[in-house]
Amino acid sequence: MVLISALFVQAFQMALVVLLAPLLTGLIRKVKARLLRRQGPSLIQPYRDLLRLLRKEAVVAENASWLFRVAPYLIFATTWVAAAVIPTFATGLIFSWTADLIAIVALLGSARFLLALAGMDVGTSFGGIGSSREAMIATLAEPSMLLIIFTLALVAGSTQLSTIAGFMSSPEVGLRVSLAIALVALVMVAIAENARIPVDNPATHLELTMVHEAMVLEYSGRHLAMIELAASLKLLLYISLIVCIFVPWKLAAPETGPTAYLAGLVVYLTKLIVGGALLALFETSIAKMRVFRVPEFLGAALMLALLATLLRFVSRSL
Amino acid sequence: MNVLSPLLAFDAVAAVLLVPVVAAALLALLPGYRITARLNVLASLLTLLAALSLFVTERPEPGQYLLVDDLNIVFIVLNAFVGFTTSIFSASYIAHELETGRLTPANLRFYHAMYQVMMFGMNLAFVSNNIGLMWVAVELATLTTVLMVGIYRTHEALEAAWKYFILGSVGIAFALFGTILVYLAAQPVVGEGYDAMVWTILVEHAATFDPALLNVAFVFLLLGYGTKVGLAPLHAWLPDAHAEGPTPISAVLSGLLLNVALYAVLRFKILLSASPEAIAAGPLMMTMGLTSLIFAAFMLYRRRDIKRLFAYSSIEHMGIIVFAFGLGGPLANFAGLLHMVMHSLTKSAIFFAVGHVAQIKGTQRLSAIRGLTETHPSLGWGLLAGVIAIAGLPPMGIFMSEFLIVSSTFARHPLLAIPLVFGLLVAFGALLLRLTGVAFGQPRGSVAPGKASYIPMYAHLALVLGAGIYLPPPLVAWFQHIANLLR
Amino acid sequence: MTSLSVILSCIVMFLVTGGLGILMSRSHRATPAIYGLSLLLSAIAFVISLMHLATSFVDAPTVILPIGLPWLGAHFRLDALSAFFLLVANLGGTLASLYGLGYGRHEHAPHRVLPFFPAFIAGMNLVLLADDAFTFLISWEFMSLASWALVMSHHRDAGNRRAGYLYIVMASFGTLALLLAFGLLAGPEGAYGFAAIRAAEHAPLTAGLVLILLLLGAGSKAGLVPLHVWLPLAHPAAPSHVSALMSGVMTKIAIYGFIRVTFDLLGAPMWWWGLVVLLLGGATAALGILHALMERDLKRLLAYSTIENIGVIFVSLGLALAFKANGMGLASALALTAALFHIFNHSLFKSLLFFGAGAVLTATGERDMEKLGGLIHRMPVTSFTFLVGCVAISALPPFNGFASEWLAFQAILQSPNLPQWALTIAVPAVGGLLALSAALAAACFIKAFGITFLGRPRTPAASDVSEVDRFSLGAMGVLAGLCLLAGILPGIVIDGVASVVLSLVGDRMPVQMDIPWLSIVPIAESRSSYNGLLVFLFIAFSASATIYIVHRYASRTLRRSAAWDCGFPEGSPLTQYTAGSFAQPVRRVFGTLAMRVRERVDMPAPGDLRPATFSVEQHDLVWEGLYVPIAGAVGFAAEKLNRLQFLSIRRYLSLVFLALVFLLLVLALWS
Amino acid sequence: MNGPVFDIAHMLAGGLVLVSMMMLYQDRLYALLNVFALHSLVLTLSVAWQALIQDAPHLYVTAAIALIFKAIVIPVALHRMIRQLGIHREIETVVGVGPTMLAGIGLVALSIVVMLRVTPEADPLAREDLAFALSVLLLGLLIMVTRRNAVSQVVGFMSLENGLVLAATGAKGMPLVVEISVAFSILIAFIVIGVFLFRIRERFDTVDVRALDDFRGRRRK
Repeated sequence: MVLISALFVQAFQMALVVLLAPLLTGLIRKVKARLLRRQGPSLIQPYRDLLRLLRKEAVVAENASWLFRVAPYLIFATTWVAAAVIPTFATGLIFSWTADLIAIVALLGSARFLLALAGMDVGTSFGGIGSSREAMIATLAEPSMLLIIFTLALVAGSTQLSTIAGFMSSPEVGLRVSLAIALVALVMVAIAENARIPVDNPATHLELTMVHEAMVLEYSGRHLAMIELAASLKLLLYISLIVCIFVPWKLAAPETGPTAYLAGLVVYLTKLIVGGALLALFETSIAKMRVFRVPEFLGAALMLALLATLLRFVSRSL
Repeated sequence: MNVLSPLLAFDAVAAVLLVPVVAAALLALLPGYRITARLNVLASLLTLLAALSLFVTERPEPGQYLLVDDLNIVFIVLNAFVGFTTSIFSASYIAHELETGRLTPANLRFYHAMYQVMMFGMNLAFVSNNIGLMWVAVELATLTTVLMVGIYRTHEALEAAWKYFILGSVGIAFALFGTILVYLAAQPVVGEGYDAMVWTILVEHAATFDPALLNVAFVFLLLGYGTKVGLAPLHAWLPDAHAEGPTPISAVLSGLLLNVALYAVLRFKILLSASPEAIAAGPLMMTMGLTSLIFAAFMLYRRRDIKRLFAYSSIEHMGIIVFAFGLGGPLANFAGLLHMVMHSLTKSAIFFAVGHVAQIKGTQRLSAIRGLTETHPSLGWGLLAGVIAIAGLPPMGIFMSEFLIVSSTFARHPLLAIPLVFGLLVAFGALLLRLTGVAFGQPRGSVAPGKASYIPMYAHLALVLGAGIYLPPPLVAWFQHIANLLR
Repeated sequence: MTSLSVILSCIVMFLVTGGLGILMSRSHRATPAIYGLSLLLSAIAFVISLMHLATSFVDAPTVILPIGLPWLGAHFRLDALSAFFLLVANLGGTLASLYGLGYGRHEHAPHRVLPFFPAFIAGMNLVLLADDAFTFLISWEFMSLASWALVMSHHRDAGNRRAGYLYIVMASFGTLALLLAFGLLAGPEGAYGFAAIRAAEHAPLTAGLVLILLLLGAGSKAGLVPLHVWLPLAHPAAPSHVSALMSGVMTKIAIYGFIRVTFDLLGAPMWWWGLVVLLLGGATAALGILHALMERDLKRLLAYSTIENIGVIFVSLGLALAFKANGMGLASALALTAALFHIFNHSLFKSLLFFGAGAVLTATGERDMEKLGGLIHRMPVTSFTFLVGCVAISALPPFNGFASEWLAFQAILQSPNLPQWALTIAVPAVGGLLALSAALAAACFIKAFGITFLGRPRTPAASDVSEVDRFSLGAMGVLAGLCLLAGILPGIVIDGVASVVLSLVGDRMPVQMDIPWLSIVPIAESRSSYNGLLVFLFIAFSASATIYIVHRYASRTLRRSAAWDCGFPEGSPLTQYTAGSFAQPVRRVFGTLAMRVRERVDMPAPGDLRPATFSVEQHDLVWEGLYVPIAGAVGFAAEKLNRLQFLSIRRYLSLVFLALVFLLLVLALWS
Repeated sequence: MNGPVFDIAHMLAGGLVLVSMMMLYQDRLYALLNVFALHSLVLTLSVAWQALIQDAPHLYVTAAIALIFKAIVIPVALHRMIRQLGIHREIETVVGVGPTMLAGIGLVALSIVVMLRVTPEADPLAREDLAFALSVLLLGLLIMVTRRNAVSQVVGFMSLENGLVLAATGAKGMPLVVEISVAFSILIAFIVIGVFLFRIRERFDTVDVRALDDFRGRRRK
C-alpha cells in the first residue's frame, strides 16, 4: 500500500512538472506584459505553441547529423529526470535517492552539453556563437552552483534534497549569513542558467546578443517543441529547487494522509506563482547586459558562493 | 687449483709482462702492417690469457718488485681485455687510415710497437709492489701515449701531444716528489733501503709513519697521478689528447690509462687511511671528484667535436669514481669499482663506434653527423646504446653503480648529494642533447656502409648490459672483498 | 603456478616479443605478429590480475630472483594495490595492441615502433611488481626509456626530437629525485627492500623530505604542475596507441609509485602532506584544463586534459592523506576509492579518446582541429565512440567520469570533521576549483567534438574520408561500452577496489553491491546516494517514450533544406566557428590571468585595402617563469666555463700550480 | 751531534733556493741559462756533500750526472738552439719581476710552514732539506708559470727537477732506483722535448708556445 502510494506520488510529481512548466512560462509572460501595460497572451498560450510546433513538419538543414535530431529528446528527457527527483510538494519521493543535488546539477550539465553540440552541428556561425557563449556561462555557473551545494551540504550534512529540505524546515537552522548569501548566489545562477534577463533574453532574436536562442536557431517543429518544453521545465525546476530549499513549508512528509499532500500541492502552486511573479518583476525592472558583462555577473555569483562556504564557520549559530 | 697450476704459477705474472715486451720488439722490426696488426692482436690475446690465468694459479709471494693481490688482478684483467678488443678494433681502423694515407707504414711499425710498450707499462704499473717501480711504469705508459697522440703530425696533433707532454711531466715530477716523501716517512720506521718502498711492507707499518709527511706526500701524489686521471683542474691535456690522437688510442686512454693512474691513487689512499692521524684522503678526493664532475658536465654543452665530447664525459666519470672512492665505505667502494669497470668497457665501446663514424663521415664535427640510426642502423643503435649506458640509464651496468653511489651519498652526506645529482643531471642533459642530434634527424654526410666489424663494440655493450642485469656472485664477492680492503 | 609467476613470465615473453620485433623488423608480417603477441600476453596478464584482485584479499605472493642488485636480488610482490594497477595497465595494453593491429598498418617506420611497444608494456608491469627500490627504479627508468624510443619513432620531425629530449631529461630528473627518496628511506646500510623500508621507523623530517622528493619524482612523470611541461609535447609525438598508453596508463604508474610510498611504505602521514598534495592537485587540474581549452591540436588537447585528470586524482589522494592523518578511516577510504575509481575511468576514456584522435589522424592525416569538421557523417562509429568518451571525461551522468567525480565531491563534504582549520578552509575551496575544472572540461570537449566531428568539413582533407579499420573500431567500441558500464554500475568497481583501500588505509567503504537497486551510498542514504543505472534507465525510457509518442501522435515528417542561420546565405565552411573562436569567451575570462593572453585587432580604416588582422599572444607562464631561466643559466655557465677550453699551456700550468698551492695551504692551516 | 756537517748541507740547500730566486729575477735568456748552470752546479755540490756525509758512493754518480748534463751540456745546447732559432733574447714575463719575487718568497715561506709540521723525530736533516727542496720545486713551477717563452719554461722545469734531486739525495739511503729513474725520466724528457722542438720547428719558426696557442685561438673547437 505504502509502496503503491509512493509510486503514485512519484508518478504524479513527474506528470505535474511537465504539465505545469508551460503554464509557469505563460504566467511569467503574462505578468511581464501586464507590468508593461500590455494585454499579453493568455496563460495557456505556451501550450498552444507547443502543440502547433508538434504538429508541424520538422525542417532540418542538409548537413545536420543524427545528433541534431536525437538531441532534443535527450535534452528533454535529462531535464525531466532531473526535475522528477526534486521534492515539489512532498518529500520522500520513492526515487529521490537516485540522484542527489550534485547529480541533478550534473544532469542539467549533460542537457547543456548536448544542446551546445546540437548548436554546432549544422555548422553555422550563429550556432557557434551560441555554443561557445553557453560554454563560457556554464564554466562559471556550474562551479558556483556546486559551491552553493557545498554550503547547503556542509550545513545540513547531506546532499540529499529531502534531507536538506527537512533540515531547513527544522527550527535549528536559525538565520545564517552563509545561507542568505547562498540564496542570492543561487538566484543569480538560476537567472543565468535559464537564459533570463539580464544575462540573456528569451524573447530576442537580435543575433549578436543571443545565447540560448542562437543555439536552437536551426530547430523547428517537434524538435523545437521539445527544446522549448525542456527550457520551461528547467525554469520550473530551478524555481522549485529554490523554494524547496529555502522555503520548505508544508512539504508533505511521506506516509501522511492525502490532506497533507493536497495542502502541500496548494502551497507549492502559490510558491510557484509568487516566484514567477517575482522573476517577471525583476526582469522588467532591469536591462539586458552586454555579453562580456555576464562573466562579471557570474563571477560575482561564484565569489558569493565561495564566501558562503567559508562563512559557514563564523555563523555557526547566529 | 689443478695440476697445471704449478706450471702456470711460475710464469703467469711474468707472461703478462714479457709478452708485450717481446711483441714490441718484434713489431718494431717487422714490416707490413697486416702481419703486424695480426701480431698485435695475437700478443694482446696472449696477454689476456696470461692475465686470466692469474685467477686459477695460486699467487706468488709479494716480492720486492712484484705483487699480485685481489685488487690489481681486477685491473690487470680489465686492462688486458680492453687492450685485446682495442687491438682488434685498431686493426680495422688502421687499415682505413692507411688507405686514406693519413698514416704511413713506417708510422705503423712505430704505432704497433708503442702499443705493446704501453700495454707493458700499464701491466707493470699494476703488478709492481714497489712504489718507485710503479712510478716508472706509469710514466713509461704516459710517455708512449704521448708519442702516439702526436702520430698524425698535424699541428693540432703535435700541439695536443706537446700540451700532454708538458702537463704530464709536471705530473711526473709531483708524483716522484710524493714518492720520495713516502719513502722519507717510511725510512725511520722500516729502515733504509728497498724495504721502505715496498708497498706491502709500507702498509703494515703505515700506522707509525709521520702523518705530516704522509699528508704532503699524498697531496703531491694526488696531484701528480690525478693529472693522469684527468681530474679538473689538471685535466687540460685530456680532451686534446683524445680528440687528436688515433681513435684506438683515445679508447685506450679513456678505458685504461686513466685507470692506471687511479689505481696508483687508490694504493696511496689505502696507505694513508692506515695511518690514524694523517689527513683524511676522502674529503680531498671527494672535492676533486665533484669539481671534475660538475666542470665536465658543463663543458659537455658547447662541444662541436664528437671525440672531445666523450673525452669530457670521461673526465666526468672519473670524477664520479674518485668521488665514490673518496666517500669510502663498502657500498661506495663497491660502486666505485663497478663504475670504473663499466666506464672502461662502455667508453671504449663508444670510442670504437665514434672511430667508425668518423671514418665513414670523414669528420669528427658533431654538426656533420645526423640521423645515424637511419643510415647506419647497427652503428647508430650501438652508439645510442653506448651513450644511454654512459648516461646512466638502465638496464645498463652504470645505472647500478650510480644508484649505489647517489643513494649511499644521500644517506650519509645529504648535502653532498645535491651537487652530485646536479652534476649528473647537467651531464645527462648535454649527452642526450648531442645524442639526439647525432642518432636522429635528417641524415647528413656520407651514407657509405661501414666496412669494419662491430664485434668489439657489441661485445663490450653486451658485457655492460649483462652486468646491469646480473652480476655473478663470485665477482660480487670479489668486489666486496676489495671494497672492504679499500676501507 | 602462482599468479605472480604467470605475470612475470608474461613480462619475460613481452621482452622476447620485443627482441622478435628487432629481428623481423623489416618483414611486413612483423606488425600483426608483434601486436598479436602483445595482445595475447597482456590479455593473459589482465585476466590473472583480475582474478587475483577478485579472489584474494590478503595474500601477497612474493618472488625473489637472483638478478639486479647482487646482495639484494630482485624482489617481486603482487598485492591488492599492484593487482589493481596491473589490471588497469594490462587492460590498456590489450586494447592498445588490438588497436595497433589496425593502426600499425599505416606506420611508415614500423621497425622504430615494434621492438619498443612490448618493452614499454613490460616496463610498466615490472614497476607494478617491483618490491625493492632498485628493481622499482630500474623498471621505472626502463619504462621511460622504452616510451622515449617510441616518442622518437618519428624522429625526422624536429618538434618530436625536442619533445623526446625534454621528456627524457625530465624523466631522469624524476628518477634521480626518486633515487634520493629511496636513499633516504633505505638509510646508510642500504636496506632497499620494501619490506625493510615498511618495517623501519621514519623520522617526521625524513618522511616529509621523502614526500617532497616523491612529489618531484612521481609528479614529474604524472605531469603535476609545474613539472608537466614535457607531457603535452611528448604524448602526442608518439603513435596514437602509444599516446593512449602513455596518457592513459603510464601516468597511472607514476601515481602508483606515489601511492605505494606515501600510503604503504612511509607509515603514518602528517596532515600537512594532505594539504600540499591537495593544493598541487587543484592547481594542476585548473591549469591543465585551461591549456587544453586553448589548444587547437587534437592530441595535444587530450594530453593537457590528462594533466587535468591527474590533478583531480591528486586532489582525492590529498584528501585521503588528510583524513588518514586524522584517523578518519571511512572518509579516507571514500577519498582513496574516489581516486582509484578515477584512475580506472581515466585510463578508459583517455585511451578511447586517443584512439579516436588516432583514427581521425589516419583518416584525414590531420591533428589540427581547424582543418577538420563534419567527420560525423563519414566516420559514424568513430564519432559515436568519441562522443561517449567526451561525455564521460566531462564528468556527466550516466557515464563513469561522473561517478568518480561524485565520490570525490562526497569525500570533500567530509571535510568539516577535520580538526585543522587550514584543511577545513582549503578543502571546499579546492572543491570549487575541481568543479571549475569539471565545467571547463565540459566546455573543452564540446569544442573538441564539435569542431572536429560536427559542422561542415573545413578542408578537402576532412571532406573525403572513410571509416577506419575494424580493429580500431573494435578497440574503441569496447572502451565506450566499458565507460558506460562503469558509469551505471559503479558499485562493482567500488567493491573491486575495496580490498586495495582496506590494505592501504585500514578501512573501506560499505559494500555497495547488496544495496537495493544497485545504487551507491558512500556513508548513509540520508546523506547522499546516486544510482547511475536508474538515471540511465529513466533517461533512456523517457527519451524513447517521448520519441514514440511524438512520432505516433504528432508529426513524423521531416524536410531537408538549407540551413536557416537567420536568413544569411550559407557561406564557405571557413565561416564556421573555429577552435580558437570557440575558446575566445573563456580565454577572455580566464586567459588574461592564467596565461597573459593579449588579443590584437588591426582594423584598417575605411578605404584602406589592407586585410584586417587579428592576433592572439598567449604565454605559458610556467615555461617562461621556470624552465627558460634554468636553461638560460645552464647555457650561461657552459659558455663561461667553455673559455677554459682555449687557454695556453702556461695558463693550464698555472691552474695546476694554484691547485698545488691551495692544497699545501690547506695542509698548512689544517691541524 | 756533528753540527758543521749539517750546516754545510743546509747552506748548500739554501744556496739552491737562493739561486732559484735569482732565476726568477732574470729577464734575459742567456743570463737565465747561466744562472741555471749555476743552479745545477750548486746542486752538484750539495749532492756530492750528501754522498760524503752519508758515505753513499752511488750519490757521486748522481752528482756527476747533475754536473755534466745539467750544468754543462744542456745550457750549451740551449745556447746553440737559441742562436739557431734566432729567438729574441729577452724573456717576456707575465707579471713583473717584483711581484714574482714576492710570490717566490711566499712560496718559500709556505713550504717551510708545511715541512716544519713534520715531527722532529723524522730525520732532521731530511726535514730541513725537504723544506728547501719543496721551495725549489715550487719556484721552478713558478718560473714555468710566469714565463711566456718556451726555453725559459724548459729551464723552469729543469730547476724543478733539481729540487727533486735535492730531496731524493737528502733522503738517507734512498735506493738507487730513484736516481736512475730521475736521470731516466729527465733523459726521456729531453729526448721527447728535443723531438718535439724539432717537429715544432718544422712547422713554426719559433718554439714559443704562444705560437701553438695562436693556432688554438684561431681553431676554436
